[in-house]
Amino acid sequence: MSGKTNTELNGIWKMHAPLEGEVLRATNLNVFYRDRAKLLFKQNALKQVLYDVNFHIKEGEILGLCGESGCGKSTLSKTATGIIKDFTGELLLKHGQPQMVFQDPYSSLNPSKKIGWLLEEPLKVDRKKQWTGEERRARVREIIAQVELDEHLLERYPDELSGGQRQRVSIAAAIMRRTKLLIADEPVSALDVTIQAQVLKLLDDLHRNLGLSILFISHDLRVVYQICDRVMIMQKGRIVEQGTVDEVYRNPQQEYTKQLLRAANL
Amino acid sequence: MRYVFKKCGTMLLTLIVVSLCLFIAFWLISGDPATHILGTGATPERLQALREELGLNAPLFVRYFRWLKGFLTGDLGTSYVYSLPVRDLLASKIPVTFFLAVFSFVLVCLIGIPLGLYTGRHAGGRADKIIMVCNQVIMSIPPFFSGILISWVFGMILHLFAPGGYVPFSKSAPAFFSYMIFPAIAIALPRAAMTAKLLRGSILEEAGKDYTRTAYSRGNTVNGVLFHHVFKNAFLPVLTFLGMSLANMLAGSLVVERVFNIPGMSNTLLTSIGNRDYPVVLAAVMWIAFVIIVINLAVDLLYRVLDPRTAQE
Amino acid sequence: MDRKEEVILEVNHLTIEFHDHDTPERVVDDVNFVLHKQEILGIVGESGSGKSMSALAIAGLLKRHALSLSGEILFDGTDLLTCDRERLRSYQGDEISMIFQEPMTSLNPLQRIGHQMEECLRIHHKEMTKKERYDRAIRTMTAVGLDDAEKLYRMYPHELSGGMRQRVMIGAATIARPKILIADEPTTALDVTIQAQIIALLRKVNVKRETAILFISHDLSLVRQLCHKVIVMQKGRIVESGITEEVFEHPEQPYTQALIEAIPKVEL
Amino acid sequence: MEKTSFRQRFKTYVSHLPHPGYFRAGLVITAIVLFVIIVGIFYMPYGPTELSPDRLQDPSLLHLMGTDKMGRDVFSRVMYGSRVTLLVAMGTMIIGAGCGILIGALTGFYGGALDEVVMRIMDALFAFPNVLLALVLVSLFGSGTFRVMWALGIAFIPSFARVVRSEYIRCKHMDYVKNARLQGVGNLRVIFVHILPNVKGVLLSNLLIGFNNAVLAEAGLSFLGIGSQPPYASLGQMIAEGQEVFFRVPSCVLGPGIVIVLMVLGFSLMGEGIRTASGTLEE
Repeated sequence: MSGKTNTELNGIWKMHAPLEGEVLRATNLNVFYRDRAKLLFKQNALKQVLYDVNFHIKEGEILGLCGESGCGKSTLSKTATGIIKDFTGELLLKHGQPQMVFQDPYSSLNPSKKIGWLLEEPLKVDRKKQWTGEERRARVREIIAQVELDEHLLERYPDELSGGQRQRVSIAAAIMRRTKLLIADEPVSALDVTIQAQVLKLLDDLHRNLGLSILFISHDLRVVYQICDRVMIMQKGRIVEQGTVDEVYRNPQQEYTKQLLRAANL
Repeated sequence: MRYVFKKCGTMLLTLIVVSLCLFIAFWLISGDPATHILGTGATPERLQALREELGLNAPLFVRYFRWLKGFLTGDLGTSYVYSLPVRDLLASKIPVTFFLAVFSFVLVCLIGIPLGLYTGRHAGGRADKIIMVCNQVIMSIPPFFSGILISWVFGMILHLFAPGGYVPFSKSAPAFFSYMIFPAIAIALPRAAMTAKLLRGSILEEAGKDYTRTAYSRGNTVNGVLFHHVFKNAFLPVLTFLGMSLANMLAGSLVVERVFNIPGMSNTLLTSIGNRDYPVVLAAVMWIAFVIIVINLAVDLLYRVLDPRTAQE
Repeated sequence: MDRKEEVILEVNHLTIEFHDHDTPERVVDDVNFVLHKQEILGIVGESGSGKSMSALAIAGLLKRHALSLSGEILFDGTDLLTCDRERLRSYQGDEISMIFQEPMTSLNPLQRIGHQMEECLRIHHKEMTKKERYDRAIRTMTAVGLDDAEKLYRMYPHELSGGMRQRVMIGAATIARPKILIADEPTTALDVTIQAQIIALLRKVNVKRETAILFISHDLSLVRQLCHKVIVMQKGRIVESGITEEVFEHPEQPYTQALIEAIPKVEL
Repeated sequence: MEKTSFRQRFKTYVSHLPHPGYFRAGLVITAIVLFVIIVGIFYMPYGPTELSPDRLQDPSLLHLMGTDKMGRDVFSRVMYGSRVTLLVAMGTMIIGAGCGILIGALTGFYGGALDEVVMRIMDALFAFPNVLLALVLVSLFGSGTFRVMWALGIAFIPSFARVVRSEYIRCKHMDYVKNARLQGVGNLRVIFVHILPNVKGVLLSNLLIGFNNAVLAEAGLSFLGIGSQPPYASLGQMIAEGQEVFFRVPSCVLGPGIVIVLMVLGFSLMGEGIRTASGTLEE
């Protein structure tokens, strides 16, 4: 996947790019949704979902991305990870493939595999290093301790775990190969408040201890305030406002941001 | 409306593709028709002459279009065995099969839907359990076996009809009916059981959905929920099955026609396969394909009328 | 609160047990509370706290044969748990209505909006003519903030947005002017701005129609915005209850404190 | 965890099924049929083609299901014939499910133009009745037990391809598949290691239904005189031969007929037992 360019739309998605102090830089991203034509001969219809998106993530920072459903938050995350290839503009990543944590802990773990298998899988398919079985298991034990899970869970299937535990497993799988950039798409929205607080604390710890940079996507402005350094507000495919959390929350410039803050009773 | 046109277009396209496939397949397996007609002992000169006469020396595509043109104008070719036009051979058979299929279909609906409604409404009850076990047994009986049993019970014991006999509609309508009802039952029973089971399962699935709870929260009775809310939703998957059943039955029930000795399409098809009478087989299979595709189209359109969600692209 | 403290719903020792496993599982344990006329009562708790179960029990939507229910739910002098089906049905939709979390799936996909709006009237007010029902439906739809009601009347649920569907649900639930509206997480599936609109609508229904609302939610800040009184539930039991502001300002129980503590703090 | 015997685990497995009663009944019926078939491999009272002067006998201790019009022992022929039917049905399932999974998995996962074309063909084939399709194929291949198995196998491909495809379409949009791809798992590994195990539930119930349909189709074909050729026995063909003497010696037809019914019923009851229980409509 590395350095692959899309010939049709000329979007550049590049890993291991020479960036200074940033782990991701997106310039003039215009992202399209390809409406697959049913008939063979028809041209696929393109629908634009993101307009002129510019942003960057600094090394070791948590960047929040806020907006309502359908505003293009998830599209942006998929573009950043290289899943969506229909775009123009440039997306540079300093390190390797970013990993993701998804909202629904029920569908983000393969239900027919044990937790141990799921955690070993990223190591099995690692192209940079051939891991032996013993090394893999050692690494799994190390990570499982890092996300504060019990080792006996490795023998369980995902549906035997609680939502919070699953989300910890997802995070563990994501950092298995020491990724530097984590994209968390509404990681705590499906959890109870007390569990939510624990998972947020875990993310914050990992961020501090591993120097992890996180793109934190959420519709919940309170959560974003708590965990993020900077925040972007998105509306209908455009970033309408960005800045440090304090700036944006204290002194919102855009009407839409004010509306969101009001709705959240802030 | 545009949707209807589009669907019809797709249907025509499918028909052409299917006919081309069938034509090529039969061309591959049937070998040389001239040899079929004249037998293996014929002299090369005579064979060559006959090939010329039948137009077999033309390229495959030309022959396909010639055949297709004939097909569309009602000229289905000539039977090798009977030396009769295929159209005449099939013309008297298709109505019999058609009638048998429609009759069976009516029985399927009349038995299957009420049973499905009843077992779905009273799921878990004693009657439901008994009916469901009977359903399983009925679905396990091959139609030729049930056909023989029906002949035995109604023919030999109750003397309601003479097994193996048949009276054409033109001769006596009541007699024709009395000879059709038992094969129709043999065809309909397993499908009616399947319909009941499907409808029951579908009703119970819908019963677990949120809108059913909403319906109860408004003070509906169980019957109110069943008939005003659940039934239409639950019927949609059953509709697909019924459509497929009708298509299958119109294609002809091979074994039942054989058991009851009914001079329908399937019997002709079987005999022709046995005789390697390929023009007849080709025409019959083509007809079946046509029926299936038309029924599928009808089901699609009906589905669209019943479910407003499908109307939205 | 200075309005007349008339009790319209009284829940005494409500206990619900599941029996599908070897050991009975108690999901609601000895729950007691009263709902006053025109009051908004919030029930908060995390998943598995039994809040939704209690709500469904009051709405008469639990399958009586599948689980064991004990205690009493008194409405209008009748115990909803033991009264006959006919009696219970006469209240459902007419006096006690309910709306649910998922407006997407809670509406019948094959029926027109108008038809579903009118259902409570068709069931409980057979004396009304078709025209009267139609007029009432249009008026109710306008009242719950659905513009262009005549057009919406002929539409199907899938053609509406989530917020509009929830408005339809609220409209259909209140068309017969019930005394109690039970709202089970009605805004959880919606965006924040839509959420705020729905909360405002519920408040309007409460004030204008004098409908008491039982508001079930996991979202403490929403409950704080909307409810007059609040009940905190944990593992099937009520751990704390009282006037909303008092509970939030001075939570007495450790669990309540933990819950409030878990809300991300925003100090601006 | 404590080691428990297979028997014990199986018992708890069955008692936790949605409908343990159905499953047990099906298991017993299937066991009986299998027992008869397995015994038949090692011992048959008479040879399946062995003629005897005692023609058209009613059931007796010598001939459990009587004899047919040529004096052959019906019970021995049923033992032999049901073995053939079972093997053909199993072969059909292996061919149909194997090819169906492959086609369904690849078209469902990759999608695109190839998927459209292949699935159009599958749809058209699916609409044809199984027996008819197999019949046409038999007229292509020629008859004989093995060819019938291939014909039936091909006739069953569409039903598997369609379900597997729709499962793959559902699964490929799941977050765990996205996750696997982000981790750098190759497409083939995603298809066969990650997604395939999640299809097994649907596949199992389809295999049970398919097996039954295969038994019925094989019996239907041999009833029509296609399949294993006389003098070798097959159940459908025995019924066809017995039809003319049915009114004198019913056991000629009832014997093989009931074995077919039991074979199908056993599997369908087991399938019914595994199916997830649904609720009731009652309040």
